[in-house]
Amino acid sequence: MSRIRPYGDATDDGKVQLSFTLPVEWSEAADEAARQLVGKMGFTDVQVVEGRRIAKDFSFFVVYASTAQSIDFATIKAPSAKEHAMSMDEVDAYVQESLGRKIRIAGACIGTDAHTVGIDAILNMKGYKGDYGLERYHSFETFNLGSQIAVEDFVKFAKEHEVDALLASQVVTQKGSDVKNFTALAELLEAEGLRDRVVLICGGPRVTNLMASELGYDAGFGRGTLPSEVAAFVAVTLANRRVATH
Amino acid sequence: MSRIRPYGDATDDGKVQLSFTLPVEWSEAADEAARQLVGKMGFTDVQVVEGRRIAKDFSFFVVYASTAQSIDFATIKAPSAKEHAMSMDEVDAYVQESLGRKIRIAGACIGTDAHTVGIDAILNMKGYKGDYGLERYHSFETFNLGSQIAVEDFVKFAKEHEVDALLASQVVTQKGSDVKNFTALAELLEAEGLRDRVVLICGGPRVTNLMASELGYDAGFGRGTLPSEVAAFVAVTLANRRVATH
Amino acid sequence: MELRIDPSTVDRCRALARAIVSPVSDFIAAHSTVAVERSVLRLLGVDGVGADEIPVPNLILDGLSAQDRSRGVAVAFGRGLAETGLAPAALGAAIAAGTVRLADFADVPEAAARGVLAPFVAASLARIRERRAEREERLERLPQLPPPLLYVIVASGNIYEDRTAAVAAAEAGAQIIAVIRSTGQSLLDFVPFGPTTEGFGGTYATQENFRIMREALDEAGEREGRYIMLTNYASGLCMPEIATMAAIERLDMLLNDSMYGILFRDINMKRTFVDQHFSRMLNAYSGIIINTGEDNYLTTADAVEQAPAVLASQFINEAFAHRAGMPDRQIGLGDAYEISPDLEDGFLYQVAQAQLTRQIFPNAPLKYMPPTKHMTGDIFKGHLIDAMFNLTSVMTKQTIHLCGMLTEAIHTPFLGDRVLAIENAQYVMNTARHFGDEIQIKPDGIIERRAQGVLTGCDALLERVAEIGLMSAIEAALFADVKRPPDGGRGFDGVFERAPEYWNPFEDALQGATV
Amino acid sequence: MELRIDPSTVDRCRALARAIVSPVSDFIAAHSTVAVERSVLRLLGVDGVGADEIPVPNLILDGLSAQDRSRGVAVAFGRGLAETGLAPAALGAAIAAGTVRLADFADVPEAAARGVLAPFVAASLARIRERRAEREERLERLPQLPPPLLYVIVASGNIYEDRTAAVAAAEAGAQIIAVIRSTGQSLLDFVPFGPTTEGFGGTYATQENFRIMREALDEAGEREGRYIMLTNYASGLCMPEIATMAAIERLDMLLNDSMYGILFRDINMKRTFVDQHFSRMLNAYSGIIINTGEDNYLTTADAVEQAPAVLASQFINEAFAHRAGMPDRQIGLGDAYEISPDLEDGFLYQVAQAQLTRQIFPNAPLKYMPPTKHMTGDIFKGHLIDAMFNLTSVMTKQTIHLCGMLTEAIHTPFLGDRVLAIENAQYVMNTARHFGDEIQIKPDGIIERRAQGVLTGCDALLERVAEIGLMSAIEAALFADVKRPPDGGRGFDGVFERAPEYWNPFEDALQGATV
Ligand code: B12
Ligand code: B12
Ligand SMILES: Cc1ncc(COP(=O)(O)O)c(C=O)c1O
Ligand SMILES: Cc1ncc(COP(=O)(O)O)c(C=O)c1O
Repeated sequence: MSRIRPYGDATDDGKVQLSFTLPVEWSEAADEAARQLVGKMGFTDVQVVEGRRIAKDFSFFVVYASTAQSIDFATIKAPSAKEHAMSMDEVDAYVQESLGRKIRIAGACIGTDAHTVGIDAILNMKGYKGDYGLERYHSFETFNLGSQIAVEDFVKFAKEHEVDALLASQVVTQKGSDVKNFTALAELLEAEGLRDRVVLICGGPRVTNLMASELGYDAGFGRGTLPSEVAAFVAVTLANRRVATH
Repeated sequence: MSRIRPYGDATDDGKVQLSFTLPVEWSEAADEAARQLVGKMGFTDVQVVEGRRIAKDFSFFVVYASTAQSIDFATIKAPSAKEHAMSMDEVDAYVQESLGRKIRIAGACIGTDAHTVGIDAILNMKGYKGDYGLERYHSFETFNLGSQIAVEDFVKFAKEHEVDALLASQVVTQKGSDVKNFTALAELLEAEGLRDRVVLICGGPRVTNLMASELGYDAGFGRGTLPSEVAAFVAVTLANRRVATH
Repeated sequence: MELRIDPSTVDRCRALARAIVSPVSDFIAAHSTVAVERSVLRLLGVDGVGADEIPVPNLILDGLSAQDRSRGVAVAFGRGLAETGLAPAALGAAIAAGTVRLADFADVPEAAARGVLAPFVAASLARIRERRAEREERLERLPQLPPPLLYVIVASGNIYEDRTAAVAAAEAGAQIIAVIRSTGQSLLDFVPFGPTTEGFGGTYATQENFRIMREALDEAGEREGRYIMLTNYASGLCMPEIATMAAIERLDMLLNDSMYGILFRDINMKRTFVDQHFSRMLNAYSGIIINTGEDNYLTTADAVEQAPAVLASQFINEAFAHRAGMPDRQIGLGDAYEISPDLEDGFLYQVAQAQLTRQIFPNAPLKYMPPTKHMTGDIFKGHLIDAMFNLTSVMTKQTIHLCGMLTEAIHTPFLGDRVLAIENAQYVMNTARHFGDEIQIKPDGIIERRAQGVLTGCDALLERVAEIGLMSAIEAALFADVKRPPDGGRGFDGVFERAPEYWNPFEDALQGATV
Repeated sequence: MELRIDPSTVDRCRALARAIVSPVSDFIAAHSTVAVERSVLRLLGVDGVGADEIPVPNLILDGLSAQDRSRGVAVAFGRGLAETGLAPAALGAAIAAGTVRLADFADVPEAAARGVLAPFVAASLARIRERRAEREERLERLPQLPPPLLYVIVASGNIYEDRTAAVAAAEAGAQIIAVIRSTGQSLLDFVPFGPTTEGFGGTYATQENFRIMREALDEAGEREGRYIMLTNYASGLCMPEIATMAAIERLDMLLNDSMYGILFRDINMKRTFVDQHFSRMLNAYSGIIINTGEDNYLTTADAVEQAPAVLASQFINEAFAHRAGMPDRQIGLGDAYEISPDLEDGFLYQVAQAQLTRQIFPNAPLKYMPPTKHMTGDIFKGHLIDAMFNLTSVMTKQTIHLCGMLTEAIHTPFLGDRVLAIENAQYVMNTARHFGDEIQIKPDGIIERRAQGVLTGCDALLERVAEIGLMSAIEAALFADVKRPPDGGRGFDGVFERAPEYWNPFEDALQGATV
């Protein structure tokens, strides 16, 4: 049985916790409004366990309720970009064997995003959580462009330095700026005829591999990514493409 | 405009926080399942901000999403049982004036419920949060039957002691036991022909006045109730009924 | 971290508690109860249910004459064994089926009865020792993490869902699992039988439920490389029977308070005193750690005011436990974090109380209970109150740490709630691991003066109790503001005086037994 | 609670910082920047935007010849005033509209220029003093709650939603409201104009936004009976201009760090040094408390390792601030709770650092920043980390307390998040109000040794910096592992040497001014 539903304290009870603010002064009617609202969302057994005034014309609610919705887990497609698990040494050996040259890789925080800690964690020598960064690999030549890199500059750099793989990072997601920037990058690479010549990867705390593929990327890496996971993906993808050395 | 929708950081953004457990081993597919599930609940802009293994075959999720649902606040009917605000002295004076005798009131935790702290807070001399309990009122003669009182015994007591008002408490709500017990009490009073002769009140942390009226009670009191609120309601209701002294 | 408290006051309190317990012990020695006798039967191997789901031990006791009962069920039952040649389980079944009546064997000589019982008694005790050795072996092989030992409850009402929840909790880091009983089981004068799939607010304590859970936790323990302890509730009308079942199914702890049933469940005091004693003798022998219920004083009344009563109760529980032969390491005295979160410096009072208990009972595996009364539907705030509780626990080196649930005011815990609660404790206890060792309490400051005040108050209370005697003190509502008459309350009809020839083979064996 | 630290090491650090800052001050005295000059114009009353939304002060500066610029904009602008007879605002507008060119007035005698400016300068300073007096009057009448002062951010990108959020937060207990700037405003070499309804990750710092928010908070303050402080960000390419606007609109605090822009925004170091100085002179005069940005060292690198750098930066910020005439009570030195929640005893290290800062800067209104880096989507855990931060703050008597948001890793705060954050701080700080006073730190224990180690490390770092000079030290990546060349980075083209006849009427007036 692959249909699943939230589990509170019994199989299929569908229990979900919600919290939200409503722009009304608190009263018993506000509690009731919260209850009806959650009912309209399709939940049953709605319990407004907390409802209180938090400011003039604002009330806060905590609600527990049951959902009748379920998901057939067997139908979920979310291919992982992290399946090619290899250690640094293994990646180095693999690249030596399969490509016989260094992979040129460039990373940047694109658009106006200045959150470099994430992409640095992947690229810098030091790495992340004890997993060394790509700079430490013998098999990579890395270029870390840093923060707030315009998509145009990133593509220009890729062209000039004949990079094999592009790593674009987006941490700020407000108003969909991440999707906008990622899309712009993919489209510009396409327009420049470069798209098929590079491995195109995006990353950031809200990125998923699925979202990446929907945006036309080869892979996407989310929260908690380790450098070696990225290294392995790039190496395997390039080897599979058996791209001739430029 | 009385249509309201959850408020995150902008009017009508509809932002809601959810959390739940799914009975699957964590994987990127589990995150995706959570995302799709919340989508099926009718939310948009679904962000699975946390998804992780919490045990074998169980994953926990925190999600933020937007709901398109709204509520017309003007249509919400939730009459309060707490509107007759009076102090203890005012109640005593009011009862003296309007009824000219003591009101006989009996309270109990009905069914198997043993949570007496709530009903004690209403009845005991000491009261709750600095508001004296009904035992301290000159205008009430109170009987606190205590815990785990069978509905039959409660009704029998009411009959024998000719009480004017019954206060039933339910704190345990699992498997709807509160609704079951409240209903049983109301029905038995009806069957015994007593229903119209008493003020029938229920209370407990999950009780609302609306729910009480749906169950055929005169009023329901929820979390944070003060004794004086109950006293005022009973006094005013009895006065309005102008019930002749038995 | 150390409070300066007056050791002579502590000594005096301990002596007063001994003096308080002493006359009650004389009473205990002269009485037995139906529950004690039923547990003798269970120890012998009698189990199962008869018509109307009535447990066989109850059917047998109900069938005894008052006179037979006053001599202890062992002799009457032994006569039946001797006469029928059946094993205890089979004899029990036969009695339940109505095919055999113990009254028919009145003529069998007592010596024969005693003789036939001896090997069953020995085997029963050997079995308990075996379970105990098994625990010790496992603990050796699968050591627990250092205390505070994280303790969580499961309470779905369905033992199979409870099992799922328990195994998940163990994996998340729980070291002790408690299966909460179904509402009001303590008031049942029998122990339900078989696996439970529909309880209210909990799952019945039955031997089968114990077994199912023990098995699951043993497996989980092997997987995690840590022994996972299992606990349940004894206090109530069936204390000795549950102690028996727990010994047999290798539970590791039991809620067992010498006065909980009296004060909080209106169980007759004589019944409780007799029952708690025999149940604790069994607990002592089976290596089970008891958990006392001082938290109840705090949930039903003001926590700041009740502090001296909590300490007094701890002294009394300790004295009763010592009387039953329990070593300090098995006496899990209770306390709870129940001071209002709105009180300025409430945290300081909590630290004072927790540290005071720690210093007064240095060898007891203290059981620290989480905030419950002041928890509300605001799960976010609740999670924080739990965090301050967790901090207090690690600072004051509590032993058994019941993890507070952010949903305490809402429902019995969801699987996810339990994990969040465990993670709360793990985070706080790790980030502040040695904080308690790295600070000193200001002499004569708020914390120290509070602790001293509680001790003084306890001393005064115990003195009054000693003066008028424990039973009268309870009658005078000196504990928890609750008034209980000596012959009132539930289960009084199950208490009886021992005849001069009264015999309880297990009591004899356990008396003075050292393991 | 008191750490034993070596006072002579503290003294040496302070002396080293003074020595480090001294040559930089000489550099500052010999230079000005476009931002300083633009703020002179703003102080005179020039405001508004011209074509392409370019602010009038920028248009004027852009129109100056290099020579005119090197003499300070005041003279050229004064000439225009003298010649046209217009008020500064009108002259600015005319220049923006292209109807007047300052270059045309080169012949007006300098004395005339100076003369015509004098009353405007006096009026401008009087206005600032007025706003300052107004603040003092209000604070007197509407006293704040005692510290830690709860500080929350609003950052919706829409000043009107921000206003709603700020008023709600004030009612919930916030004492200070910060309006976070739109992404990367620090890199803009101009200050945007007018109310913002669409920012990214924040709302532009504009004078109109300041005004809207000040008005709303004044109203809220009257309602609550507590003055509500308003703060924004100065550091960046427009430090002095924002300091000007803040003075005029009666902001109460400003983020103003002497090195933040250099290290964390790649702003040219010379630009930053000059800008921070003039901006701080203005801050000093307007009674604005500055908040320094040491938290940034901790979010971008390992917090345990960076501790000495944080302390060193605090000493340097203090020395620069003193140079600008700031009294200690206006120097809100920064620190943050950024040690990994997974580190055993991490809480002890945090307490050590916070208490160390408190003791070394006893009169500074310390600004304590919440955990951000280790916050994740697990809002439940995040809320707990914030609680431990809140506890540390109240224990070590921090002054300005930025409330951590449980949704830190997710979005700029929702209205409800902010209330939960405030309630977290209120609960923890109340329940543990006097805990810090009631404990002592174990001599030579983990906490004390950590604090001593940080101080020693800081001493060593400052010594190296003093040796090679601050600019070379930054070039050598001694701070935050970030390497910045003296002539690199943004805004370098806006730095220029002062001509011998350079004149800044406000600088002259502020120098040595005491309020
Ligand atoms: C540190 C920090 C900063 C620092 C950044 C310093 C720096 N040099 O990076 C400073 C203080 C400068 C800063 C500024 C701002 N910040 Co900021 N910041 C953070 C913070 C606290 C931590 C981010 C971080 O370093 N995480 C640690 C790293 C290791 O994790 P990570 O980025 O997820 O990276 C991992 C993976 O995602 C992945 N990954 C990431 N990128 C890539 C790329 C590739 C190709 C691959 C393969 C993998 C990969 O691998 C990494 C390792 O596993 C977050 C809150 C939080 N706790 O997340 C807010 C946060 C990200 N910031 C935020 C905001 C709004 C801002 C500002 C806009 C505020 C303002 N108005 O000034 C500015 C804008 C700066 C800008 N122009 O972008 C918001 C974003 C809201 C949103 N969802 O849109 C957050 C969430 C805080 C909040 N709640 O408001 N910030
Ligand atoms: C204290 C307590 C106990 C004490 C009760 C002592 C006593 N003498 O009352 C003890 C330890 C005995 C206990 C036992 C159990 N408890 Co209990 N207990 C609580 C606890 C911690 C506090 C309840 C309380 O006293 N609140 C304070 C009072 C003042 O608030 P109140 O009841 O809401 O009353 C106010 C209003 O609601 C109103 N009101 C209440 N009644 C009435 C009636 C009228 C007429 C009116 C007008 C107003 C009114 O006025 C009061 C003042 O404002 C709650 C958790 C929590 N924090 O809420 C769990 C809780 C209620 N218990 C629970 C459970 C499951 C049990 C047990 C079943 C556990 C078990 N398996 O053994 C047993 C069952 C006992 C039984 N047979 O009912 C669950 C209930 C789950 C559910 N929603 O169904 C809770 C929520 C804990 C949990 N998360 O699991 N419990
Ligand atoms: C010591 C003790 N025993 C038993 C129980 C529970 O038993 P019951 O709820 O079945 O009375 C408690 C509950 O708090 C307790 O503290
Ligand atoms: C001292 C200081 N100034 C300014 C800022 C923010 O300015 P911006 O994000 O616009 O660079 C920060 C942010 O952390 C800071 O610490």
